[in-house]
Amino acid sequence: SDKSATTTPVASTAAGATKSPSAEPLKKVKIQLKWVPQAQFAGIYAAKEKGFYKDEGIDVEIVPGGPDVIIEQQVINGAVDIGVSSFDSLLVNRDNGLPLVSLAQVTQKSSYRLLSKKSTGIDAPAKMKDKKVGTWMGSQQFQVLAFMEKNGLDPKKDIQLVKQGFTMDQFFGDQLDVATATIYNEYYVVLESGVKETDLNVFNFDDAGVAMLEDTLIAKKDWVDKNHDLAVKAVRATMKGWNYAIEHQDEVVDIVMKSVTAGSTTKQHQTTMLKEMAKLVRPEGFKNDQVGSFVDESVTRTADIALKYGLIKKPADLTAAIDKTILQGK
Amino acid sequence: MIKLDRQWHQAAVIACWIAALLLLWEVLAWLLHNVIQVSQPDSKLPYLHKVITSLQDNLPTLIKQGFTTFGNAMTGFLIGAMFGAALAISMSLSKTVEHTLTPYMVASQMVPIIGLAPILYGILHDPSLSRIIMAGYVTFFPVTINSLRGLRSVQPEQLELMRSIAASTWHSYLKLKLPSALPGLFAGLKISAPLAITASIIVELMGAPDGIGVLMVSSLYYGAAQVYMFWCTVLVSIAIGFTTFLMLVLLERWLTPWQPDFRESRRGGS
Amino acid sequence: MNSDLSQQKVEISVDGVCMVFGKKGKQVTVLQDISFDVAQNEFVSLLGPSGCGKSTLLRLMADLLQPSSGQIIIQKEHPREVRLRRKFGIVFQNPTLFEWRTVRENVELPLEVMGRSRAEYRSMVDQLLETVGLTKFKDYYPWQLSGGMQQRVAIARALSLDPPILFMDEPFSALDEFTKEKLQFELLEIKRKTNKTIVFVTHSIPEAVFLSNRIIVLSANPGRVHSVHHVDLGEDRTLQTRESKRFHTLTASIRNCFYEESVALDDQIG
Amino acid sequence: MNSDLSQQKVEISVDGVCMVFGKKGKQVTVLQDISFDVAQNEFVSLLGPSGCGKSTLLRLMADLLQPSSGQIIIQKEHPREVRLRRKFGIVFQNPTLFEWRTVRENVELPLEVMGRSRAEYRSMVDQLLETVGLTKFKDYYPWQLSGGMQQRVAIARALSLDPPILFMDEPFSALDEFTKEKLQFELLEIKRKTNKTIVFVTHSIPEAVFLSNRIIVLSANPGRVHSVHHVDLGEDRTLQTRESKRFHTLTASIRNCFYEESVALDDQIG
Amino acid sequence: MKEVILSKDQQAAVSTLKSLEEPTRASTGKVRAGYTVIFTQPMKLFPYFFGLVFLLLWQFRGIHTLFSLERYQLPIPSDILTAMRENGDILLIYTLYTGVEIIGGFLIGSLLGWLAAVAASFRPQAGAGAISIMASLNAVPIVALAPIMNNWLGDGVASRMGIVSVMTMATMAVSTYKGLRSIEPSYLELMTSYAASTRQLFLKLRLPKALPAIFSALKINMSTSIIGAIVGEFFIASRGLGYLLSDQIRLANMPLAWACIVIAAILGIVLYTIIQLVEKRFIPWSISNR
Ligand SMILES: Nc1ncnc2c1ncn2[C@@H]1O[C@H](COP(=O)(O)OP(=O)(O)OP(=O)(O)O)[C@@H](O)[C@H]1O
Ligand SMILES: Nc1ncnc2c1ncn2[C@@H]1O[C@H](COP(=O)(O)OP(=O)(O)OP(=O)(O)O)[C@@H](O)[C@H]1O
Ligand SMILES: Cc1ncc(C[n+]2csc(CCO)c2C)c(N)n1
Ligand SMILES: [Mg+2]
Ligand SMILES: [Mg+2]
Repeated sequence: SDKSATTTPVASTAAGATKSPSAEPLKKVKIQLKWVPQAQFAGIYAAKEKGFYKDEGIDVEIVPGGPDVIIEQQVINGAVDIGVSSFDSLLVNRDNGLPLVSLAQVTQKSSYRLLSKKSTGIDAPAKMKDKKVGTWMGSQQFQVLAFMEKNGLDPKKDIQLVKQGFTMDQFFGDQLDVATATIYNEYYVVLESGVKETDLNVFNFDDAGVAMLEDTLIAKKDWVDKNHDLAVKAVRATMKGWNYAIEHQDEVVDIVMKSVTAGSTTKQHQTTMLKEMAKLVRPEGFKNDQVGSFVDESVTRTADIALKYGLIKKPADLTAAIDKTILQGK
Repeated sequence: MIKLDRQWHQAAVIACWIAALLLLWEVLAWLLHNVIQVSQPDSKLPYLHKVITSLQDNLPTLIKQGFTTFGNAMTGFLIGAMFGAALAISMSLSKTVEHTLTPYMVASQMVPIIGLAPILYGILHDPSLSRIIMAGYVTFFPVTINSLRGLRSVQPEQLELMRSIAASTWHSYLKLKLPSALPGLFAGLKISAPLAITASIIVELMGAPDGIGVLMVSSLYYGAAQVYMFWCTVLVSIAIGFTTFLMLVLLERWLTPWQPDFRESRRGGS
Repeated sequence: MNSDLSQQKVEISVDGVCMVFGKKGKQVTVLQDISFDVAQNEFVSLLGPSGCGKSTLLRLMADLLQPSSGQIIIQKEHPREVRLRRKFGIVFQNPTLFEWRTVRENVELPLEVMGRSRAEYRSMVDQLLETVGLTKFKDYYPWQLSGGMQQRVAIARALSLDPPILFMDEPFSALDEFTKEKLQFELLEIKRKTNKTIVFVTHSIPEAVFLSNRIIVLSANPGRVHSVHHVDLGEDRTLQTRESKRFHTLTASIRNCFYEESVALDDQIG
Repeated sequence: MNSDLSQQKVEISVDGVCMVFGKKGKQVTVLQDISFDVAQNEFVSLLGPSGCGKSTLLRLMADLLQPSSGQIIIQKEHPREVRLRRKFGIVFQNPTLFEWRTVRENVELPLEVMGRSRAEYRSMVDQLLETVGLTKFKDYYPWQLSGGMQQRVAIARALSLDPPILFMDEPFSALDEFTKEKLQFELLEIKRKTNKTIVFVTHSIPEAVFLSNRIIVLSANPGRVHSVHHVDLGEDRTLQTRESKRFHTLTASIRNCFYEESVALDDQIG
Repeated sequence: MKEVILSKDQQAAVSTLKSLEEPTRASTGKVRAGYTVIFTQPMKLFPYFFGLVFLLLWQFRGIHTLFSLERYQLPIPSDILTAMRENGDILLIYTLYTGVEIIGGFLIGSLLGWLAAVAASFRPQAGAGAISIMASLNAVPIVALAPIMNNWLGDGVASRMGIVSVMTMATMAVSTYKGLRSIEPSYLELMTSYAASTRQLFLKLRLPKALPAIFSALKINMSTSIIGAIVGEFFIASRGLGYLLSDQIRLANMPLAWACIVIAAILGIVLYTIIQLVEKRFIPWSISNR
């Protein structure tokens, strides 16, 4: 928070004059990231750095995630106010009784790809029969299952699902024939390791029509009820941040680079990540003010897949799962 | 004079060991890269000299993150050690307490942090307090087990002596049981201190802004380009663990000079 | 039991005490039906074959063990009360020193436990160390002392509380004759000055005769009172006492009765 | 040094031995210029005030300590060789029993170490336990024994090897007179039968006189040879020996010289 | 109970009670004496009683009320039991799978640590340094071990055994080394006087003396092994209790996740108790076992 105060004095004083005339103290909001600080969350970092949150009278603390952080638990326990989770994950948590709602949908398209090395000869989904397919398990395995079924494979029998770690070593070490990768990170990790794009077969869930919605902002139901205005402002600022990030990618990568753990990643990597994220958050045909909105078709598809593969046991109550009033801003 | 000599000697021995191990590392790495020619040799065991180069390049970062982790670890360690010792004392007070608490203590160690953390957050609603408690939670067990052994193995005659002078429970702990449990306590602490590094790294994985653990996970996540960084973080965590261990070794020598191993040699001078 | 005790104040009364060791099925009766009284300011020695239960008896009187049956009353109370009021000092058969304390600190232990202030007892402890001849060694640790020196530390420690009752288990057994004699005189002097009641275990018949008002000879397997001997050598014991006819007669008669008993025992075992 | 030794075979020769303890700057000379010889099959007792260095001297002869200067030759060799050939047994001042071994197993320890077969020594150990009167206690653990019983286990353990040389540090000090006397006779008998050379530390002048061929009186601070006394009571010592005139003269004369020395010492310290 | 007191000598009863208050070497002999068992029995039952109360409190949400927790955060025992019953087959298979990792890793790690300590004790001048380096292995977190072991040993059982081995080695090494080294000089002198070989010195003196410390290390290692195997499975395994736990906890299926935790805890207590029993058998002479 001190960072934004020093780096964007103009923006914050201007905001102070117009938006919060009574100079109320900033309201604190904690936002839990799904993973370590990186360009996947560029919108949030941009909103913070450019003073969009402050303009709304909010002081945001960004809480990094990690392999042992379970976003829904963090939100439910009140450790944070808003979390970046996956929409499929939200549905399953709701199905298990956790009173969570989604406030906005950050990514509109699936980032997941299945990768295989050309050398394995797996150049069509049908060739994945009896192969070891890596997935991160949890709720994320279900679009893999849907993908298999769509391609005529029995997801229970015809493939061997293997849990994939957060490194791609299993893929490199041939412990996996097919690996899951996000287009914004693992795919480039593979490329950076020296594998050529031409040596890879890439399968896209979206193209197969089995994509589930990913990054979404969630909060606890009663927190939203009590802090509706705050939620509206936080979401609005975040989406403003995303638009800014998409439009000023070079600048925002620099902002993100200030928050990543020094020495663990390169600017180039984050630049690529933001470039890919931009396509997911504001896909072609999406307007600025649509960023964060829920596309009914994607939402229902996600819920349908979840139900079909037993991720959730009862049909999702989508009107309750999504608090549409937040994006509408009233 | 003699003492100093001995300490220098010890330092030299340790230096030799470290040198030997590093050499072994380089040789193994060479074997992996050139003789056995495994796939992805760098992620199995990279060349040490490359790791060291990376260590030099990233030294400021590593030192900064290392200190963060070290600080958190020490907080957790102190809490864990105190809690562990307190638990050992209460268990030594009565067999009933021991029998009652032992299963819970053992069971508690089976609950992975990932299961415990949400509940802890749910109870405390305070992330920093929760983290400290989690770090302590991972470290207390060895301290309890070893201190309890120490407390329970007081010579019966020494206990009788304390009874004969009607020493209060407080006194018999202060003047007899604690001093004679100190060697055991230190054995436990020496196991726990490096473990506290692990604990604080685990806690960092629960969403900390920085620390060696964050660096470790990130460099794994960002893949082969960061493999040397990953091994640097492993080296740093080992180095911190080693430092805490050595600090305890010195503290033990200073606080319990009567232990047979620390006594002046019985052999006559010159 | 002892007619001539009737006019004196009974300090300790042991009444039908039995002591059984071991678990069910493998029990050993160590003491059987022991009864005797000790008057105030009396010096009573316990004599008996090795393993007959003298140390056990002392522990029973000091409330460090509970009799299997029978009872012990000290100053009209349960030994426990007496112990809690710190009315006795005890010297164990082994020195039982705390290895983390210097000679001086070992002697000060009971005083610390009683909560006395250091200033108060400083000179008194110096005096005691002088008495047992360890002034020069007051900053030594137990493992730097000879066997006899350790035993003297234990004696000084028991005396430091200045208790009205002293239980001493072969306190002089590791001392040379000169030191022993010196300490014997000191002990008698202390007893005279401060009106102490002393129960003393020894294997030396002359020592027992020289020091005691009464000698209780125990027989073994199980330990029983074999005979009680009154030592009518008067209250003042000097170097001459040892040369006196009566001293030798007494010594001889006790030795005789002791031998009888031992031979009987030997036959019984052999 | 001793003219009448010239015709006998010298078994142990102590020559100008000094022993200094402690670190530089804080050194204490415990033994100074000790010289004496022990002939084969001789029984030599060491007498001296508590803390004068008797146990230290025994340790030096047993190659458990190295003299600061001077040398010790046993059977024409360095004590080390003699130790390695297991030519001596030693009884320490403390029983030093292994708490995880029963009485029997403790006695068998040296035999096991020598690699003898159990079948071979089984009956011999039984015999030894019989000798020290512990047959009934052979399956007891050390903490279930009285002080005197523990000491007897240590004696049996030293004898179990049947070594030509025995070093014994106050072995009978915790035994009652009858048991002690019995074991004294046994010891003499064993010595006679197996031609042992014995160096014996004791505080009892009569015991020394009764057992020894020669008595070496040490003075303290630092330990030096004060005087050497030949005990001309013949080789056969019986109950009558103790009653003999010569026995009493010897005892008295040693006591005198001992007192002189001690008084001098006392003046020196006090 | 009152009658028992009155039927005996008052004093004896008092002393019996006293001996209960202050358990010492004294009372062990005493407690056997018939009637005192009545007094000790409730004390012996207390742990079970306490456990029952704890369970009831948990089941009827006393704990939830106390800490204002919801059932979806901490499921109640009956939920967990139901989850266990419904997933009985898979839980059994996974328990066996994880059990193999636990026990294999535990044995290998403890053995390696023990061997290191033994080797170091023979040459303490060089060994002490090696032990301190080994001790710092405890500072390598599972997050780092898991990928390393995966790269070295694959993603099967061996990988977790590797993790567990590394995690248990240091504890055993430090503890055993301490036990082997802290020996009163007079005992060493005794063995020296027998010209005992280094081997004999080790077998007959150092090792028995170190047994209590070794058992302490085994106890600590037992729980380390379980946590190591389970958390090790979080990262890469596709089977085992830890895999199931991490998966279910992400799916917020708390009853099944807690079923895994409960099974791990029971497994831990059982294995720990076995070690305790073996300890009682092996070192009946240790002061705490007398
Ligand atoms: N915990 C125990 N379990 C079984 N027997 C025991 C225990 N403690 C002591 N004994 C037995 O009690 C008997 C008496 O022991 P005690 O120490 O009182 O003898 P003592 O008369 O002091 O002998 P000594 O003169 O040798 O010191 C011994 O035979 C001993 O074996
Ligand atoms: N490690 C040590 N450091 C310093 N002084 C020591 C050490 N060990 C022994 N001494 C000193 O050496 C002296 C002789 O001790 P030793 O045990 O040989 O005496 P001793 O003649 O056997 O006495 P006792 O008859 O009391 O057993 C003592 O004054 C003791 O303080
Ligand atoms: C246990 C585990 N779960 C998920 C991922 C993959 N992952 C890490 S961050 C991230 C971004 C999500 O949009 C994703 C997919 C992993 N590596 N390890
Ligand atoms: Mg005794
Ligand atoms: Mg001595």
